[in-house]
Amino acid sequence: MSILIDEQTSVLVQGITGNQGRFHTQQMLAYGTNVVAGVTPGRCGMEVEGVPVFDTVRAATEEYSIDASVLFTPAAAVKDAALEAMEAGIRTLVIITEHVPVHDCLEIMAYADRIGATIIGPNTYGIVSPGRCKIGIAPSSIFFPGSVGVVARSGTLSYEIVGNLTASGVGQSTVVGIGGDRVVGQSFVDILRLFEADSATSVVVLIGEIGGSAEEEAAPYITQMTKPVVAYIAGQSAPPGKRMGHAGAIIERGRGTYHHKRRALEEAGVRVAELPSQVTGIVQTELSMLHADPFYGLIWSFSRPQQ
Amino acid sequence: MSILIDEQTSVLVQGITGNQGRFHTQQMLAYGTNVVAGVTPGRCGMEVEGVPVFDTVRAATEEYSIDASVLFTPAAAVKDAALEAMEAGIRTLVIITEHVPVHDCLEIMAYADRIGATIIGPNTYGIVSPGRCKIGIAPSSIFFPGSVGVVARSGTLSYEIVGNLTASGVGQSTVVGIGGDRVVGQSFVDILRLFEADSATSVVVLIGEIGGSAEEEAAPYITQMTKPVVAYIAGQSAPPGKRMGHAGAIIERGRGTYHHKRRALEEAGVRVAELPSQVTGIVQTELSMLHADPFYGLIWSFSRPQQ
Amino acid sequence: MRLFEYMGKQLFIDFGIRVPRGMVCDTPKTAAQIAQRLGGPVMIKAQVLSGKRGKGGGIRLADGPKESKLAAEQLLQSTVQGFPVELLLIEEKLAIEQELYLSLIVDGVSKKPVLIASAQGGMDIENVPEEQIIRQPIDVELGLPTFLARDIVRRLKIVPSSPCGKALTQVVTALYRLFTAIDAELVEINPLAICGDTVYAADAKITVDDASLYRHAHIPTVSELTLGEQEASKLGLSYVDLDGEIGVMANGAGITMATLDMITYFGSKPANFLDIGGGANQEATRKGLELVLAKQPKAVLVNIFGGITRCDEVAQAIVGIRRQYGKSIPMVVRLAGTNQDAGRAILEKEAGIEVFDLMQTAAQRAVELAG
Amino acid sequence: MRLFEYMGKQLFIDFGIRVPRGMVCDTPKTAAQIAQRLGGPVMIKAQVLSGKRGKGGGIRLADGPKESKLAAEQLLQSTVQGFPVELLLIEEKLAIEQELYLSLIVDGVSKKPVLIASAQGGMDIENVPEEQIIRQPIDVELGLPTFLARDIVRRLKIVPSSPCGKALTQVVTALYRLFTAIDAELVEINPLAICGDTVYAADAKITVDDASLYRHAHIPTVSELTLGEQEASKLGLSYVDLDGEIGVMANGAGITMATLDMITYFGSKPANFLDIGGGANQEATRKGLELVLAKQPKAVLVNIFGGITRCDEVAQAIVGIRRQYGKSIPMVVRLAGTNQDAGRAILEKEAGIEVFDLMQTAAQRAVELAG
Repeated sequence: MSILIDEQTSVLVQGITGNQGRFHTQQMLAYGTNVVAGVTPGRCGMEVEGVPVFDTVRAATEEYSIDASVLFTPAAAVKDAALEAMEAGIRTLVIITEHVPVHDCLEIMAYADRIGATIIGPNTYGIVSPGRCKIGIAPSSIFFPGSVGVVARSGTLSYEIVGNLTASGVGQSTVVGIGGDRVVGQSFVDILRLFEADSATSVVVLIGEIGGSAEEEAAPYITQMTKPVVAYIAGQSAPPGKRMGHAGAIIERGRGTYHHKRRALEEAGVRVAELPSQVTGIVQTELSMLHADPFYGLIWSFSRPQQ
Repeated sequence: MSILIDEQTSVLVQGITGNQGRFHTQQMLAYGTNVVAGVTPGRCGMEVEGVPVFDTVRAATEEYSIDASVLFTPAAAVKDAALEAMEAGIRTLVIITEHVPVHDCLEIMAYADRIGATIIGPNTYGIVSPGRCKIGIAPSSIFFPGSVGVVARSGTLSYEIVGNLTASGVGQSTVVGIGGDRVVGQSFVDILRLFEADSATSVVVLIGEIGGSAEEEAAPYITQMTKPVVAYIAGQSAPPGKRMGHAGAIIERGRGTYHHKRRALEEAGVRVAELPSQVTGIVQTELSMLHADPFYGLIWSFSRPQQ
Repeated sequence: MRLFEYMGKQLFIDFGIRVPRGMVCDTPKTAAQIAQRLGGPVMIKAQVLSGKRGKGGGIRLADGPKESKLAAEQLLQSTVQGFPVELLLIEEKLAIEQELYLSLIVDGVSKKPVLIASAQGGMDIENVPEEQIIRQPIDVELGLPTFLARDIVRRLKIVPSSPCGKALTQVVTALYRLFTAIDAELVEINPLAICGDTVYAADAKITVDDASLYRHAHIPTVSELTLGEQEASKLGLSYVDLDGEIGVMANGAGITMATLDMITYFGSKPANFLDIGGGANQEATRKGLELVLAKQPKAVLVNIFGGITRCDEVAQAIVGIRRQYGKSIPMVVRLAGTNQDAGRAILEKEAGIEVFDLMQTAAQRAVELAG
Repeated sequence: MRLFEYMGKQLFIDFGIRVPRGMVCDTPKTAAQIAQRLGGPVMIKAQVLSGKRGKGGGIRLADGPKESKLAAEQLLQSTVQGFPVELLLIEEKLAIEQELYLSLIVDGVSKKPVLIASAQGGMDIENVPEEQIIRQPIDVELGLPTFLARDIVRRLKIVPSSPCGKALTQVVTALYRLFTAIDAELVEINPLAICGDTVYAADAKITVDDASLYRHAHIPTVSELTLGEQEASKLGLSYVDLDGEIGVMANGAGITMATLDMITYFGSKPANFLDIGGGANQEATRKGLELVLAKQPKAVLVNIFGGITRCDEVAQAIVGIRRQYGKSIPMVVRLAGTNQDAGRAILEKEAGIEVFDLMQTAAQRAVELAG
């Protein structure tokens, strides 16, 4: 089991004929992802790695049943492409593109909310369900199947921590990058909710960073979770008010500081690692406690006692 | 029982301080309608017939729980006023105003569909549940409580036919004017569905007219109804292509002709009166047949055999 | 309000939709000058609001100024489907490779704009087989984004990324912008002409929502009303000329139609009708009644169900008219609703006019008197 | 991208929001001339991007041309919160009766624009009690219609139909139009000044979304970057100057921050950092590394987790730099991910640089070397 995607998920690649689209289509196919079609306006009739290319999303959905679309579309065309995918009936979108104008994101998210679509990103590496399906650009080699769910804002920091987990023999159920922009489709809470309900996930790793309030918003929900959550928050020593490349990492108004986030999460029963390299150890402890906990799996309706 | 409104319905009047708003507020109150508040920007603090006036709908909803709003707002301001009522949480709107630009109606209806609001009108006399509640501008004296549901596009023709029914001792459960414009909130089908489910309604009168295809759209649903439907369609002798005051009465493309509508309804088992004055007699026949029909009320899931 | 072709084409230009080069004129001489300037063969198109202009002989092909002058002369003296030709549009003749159909209308059933397109244009869209017509409802909160336009082009079997496909995509999005910007009930391009990589709107049919005209001062006014209809319109009433014997006045479109139906049912025909709607005052009602009488009908039937309209005011108007015009035209009046007793009293006492309670008996009486 | 006050006010004017009469200048002499022309007392406002300009002494009141010249002279020689003053806005002094606060921001939590308003403006909005702040999320499919603006005015305890209330309603709708038209992340008016029946935007704070700048050629460019940051930006990289001992290069914002955190955790401080993001090529990486070295740090820590970024390209860039700059500054490199073995081979063989597998050991080594 996994969240959001699995080996059945049929995937469309929007912007499949660009450099990135082409390379990662090949990578996704190699990982076993069920990529069924691609779209690039004007490239109908082409094939990329054996995948047929269409002019429009509707042309693709007329021929294939499509569950999810991954967008490598240039930033200026992402709004149109995302609305196109949703209007054609696709209900899971992974938007890899960075630098999408934020007002375009607001419109994408409003439409997604209205019709009930799930948007991952923009500015994300995507979703990986190790051994089953990979949608996006994450390096395949670092993942390994297991029971740890990972949700993160940052890409390379995810790779770092997931790489550590795998190196220590701790596999993952699903790894989700919600995206590094200020406005993204899924919050930490949205993904935590899915992990809580996923029978294959036993511990969740939340990789946050300073700026915004996504981590603080997650805290109240975590108190209701039955599964342990381990966190790392980047930016403890970042200079306040300096641009960090991510718009979300600009510290605003006291909220969003490292200490504010850390306190909120710890009060919700989360064990917060000081360094990324400590995450694996804490997860291993949690895993071993789970197996020693005689009530685990029985008392779903009670919140987990704080450690 | 009745559809859409009853004596509990708390009503807001938008545009309450205009001539029409003021007069019909008084008429509605006299009928027993629970008019709780009014809105006219700039008239906060006033009272109309003892009803307090507010500057905005939210100001009214902060003080009163409001179920329905009736709009006497000038045509150019209807879109803003209707969206205001819906945004403030009101879920039934009766738009009396005529000559509302049709693109404004499209926007109103799109928003209503999105949030699940019911719009009656524009260009309607409103809704009357005889003896319980009246929202709109229909002359109170012609209505009488009973078991006939009436749904119509035209106002005076409704008065004519309802007046005849009442004069012959045939009362009404609810009378609904869906409005005379091309784009209105409720179709005949929407209202027929409510009458079908309403335990107080035993026969339904549908008052149609040439133009558009609202009557034809209703026919397939009527075949599924357990309750008899009697219809009159105005415009049998109207000159084709001439403007009849209602935009909806312009005959378009063969569809929408008298004979097309009549055939569609008759094939669905509807008895269609030649003249408005014949409606009452047919309704009386249907009512007497219902009481003689030993299966009536028992076989809801079967469609009524054609007469 | 329907717009003439040349007005529609001006709006197309404003919104970036290409149209053939051309100019309007109202004399054969100018027609020749325009043809000279355009060079080559030209189309001479009568500017009338008839739907079947081509079949009605309103469009001519002319080769050069001389032929143009002749064709213009003939057209300007003719009528097309009953409409006198007063203005001509002289246009370059296009080398058309394919004719498409494209329109946007307001659809009351779906409560949405609907785009209609077909790869078979140039003829009546009613005659195109249903399966070759694309109907795309538009979500007004989403509008008509590029992706949707592109997909419509694809469904028209034209490659969206070809030069012609790109031009078409732009026409589709531009047409929706125009449609919303001018509050149109209908914008129609038929044919939408493909000439190499370029796409031209070879015709323009636009209907603007009358109720929205107050916010479109820049759109020229086009009236299709007869003089009597125009006069009624100024009074806020609807008047329509017909060709039977009985003049009709009633209040509300539905009851007005029902009144006409009754007259027909009992064997006569309406001469005209006046719908005074809801709440017309005494003065407007009197003036409206003058329009009904001006047609010299054999009888007049007044049918009022008073809601907002007050029967006593209607009665006063009738009394005024009767004083002015005498008894030459018999009047049958039916009054019901608001102040009906006061109205009846006025009419019976002051003008000796019999007042009926029921619409049917009144209609029967009017048919009798006209017979 | 943040805009200067005078730029924001120009946009306000374009969208129909009133601002005080005024002009910008960069010499005391022109300041005096402007004051002369405005007449009466004037405000002299340093055009700097600091948030706390008033408290930082960047705003002066002057009574007439002579005082204005003096104040301008002083301001043009000063810095406000560290920003040198290069430009002044000279404005009429308003007779303000009430100061409001009004802004629109993009909110990541609700994924909507949020309007923030308060009857208590003129001070930091953070210090206004929570219950006196109006927060209104905006449905982007609905926008900010007049009714919503009117209700916000009412909640500010101003009668929406009063002249001042009507002016305010217009400001609210205009501000939303501006907000969407220029792709703003923030538009803020503080104070929004009520002077009789008129409402003035007495200040303007606007941040435009950097990602949208490609479609706003008319918006002037404002750079807040240091020279080094500008140079990195041209290369598509992010560089930030700090004041510690260790230069940092990493790829991705999260891992960059984590690298700084590690350096701090082990007792040192970063001198600067360069985030090469995903997919920077060898040339850009080499130039970015020059920026890191230009600060003369005591050591450099390179931390790469290759995904799109290829470790061998990074290694080549480091080798190039090492050839150019010699061994004066010790470099510690951690490579993982795509082509990590090739990268390690290049560094160890060609430049004798030790390569670490783990971020933590690399960071510890860098702190050691800088200590």
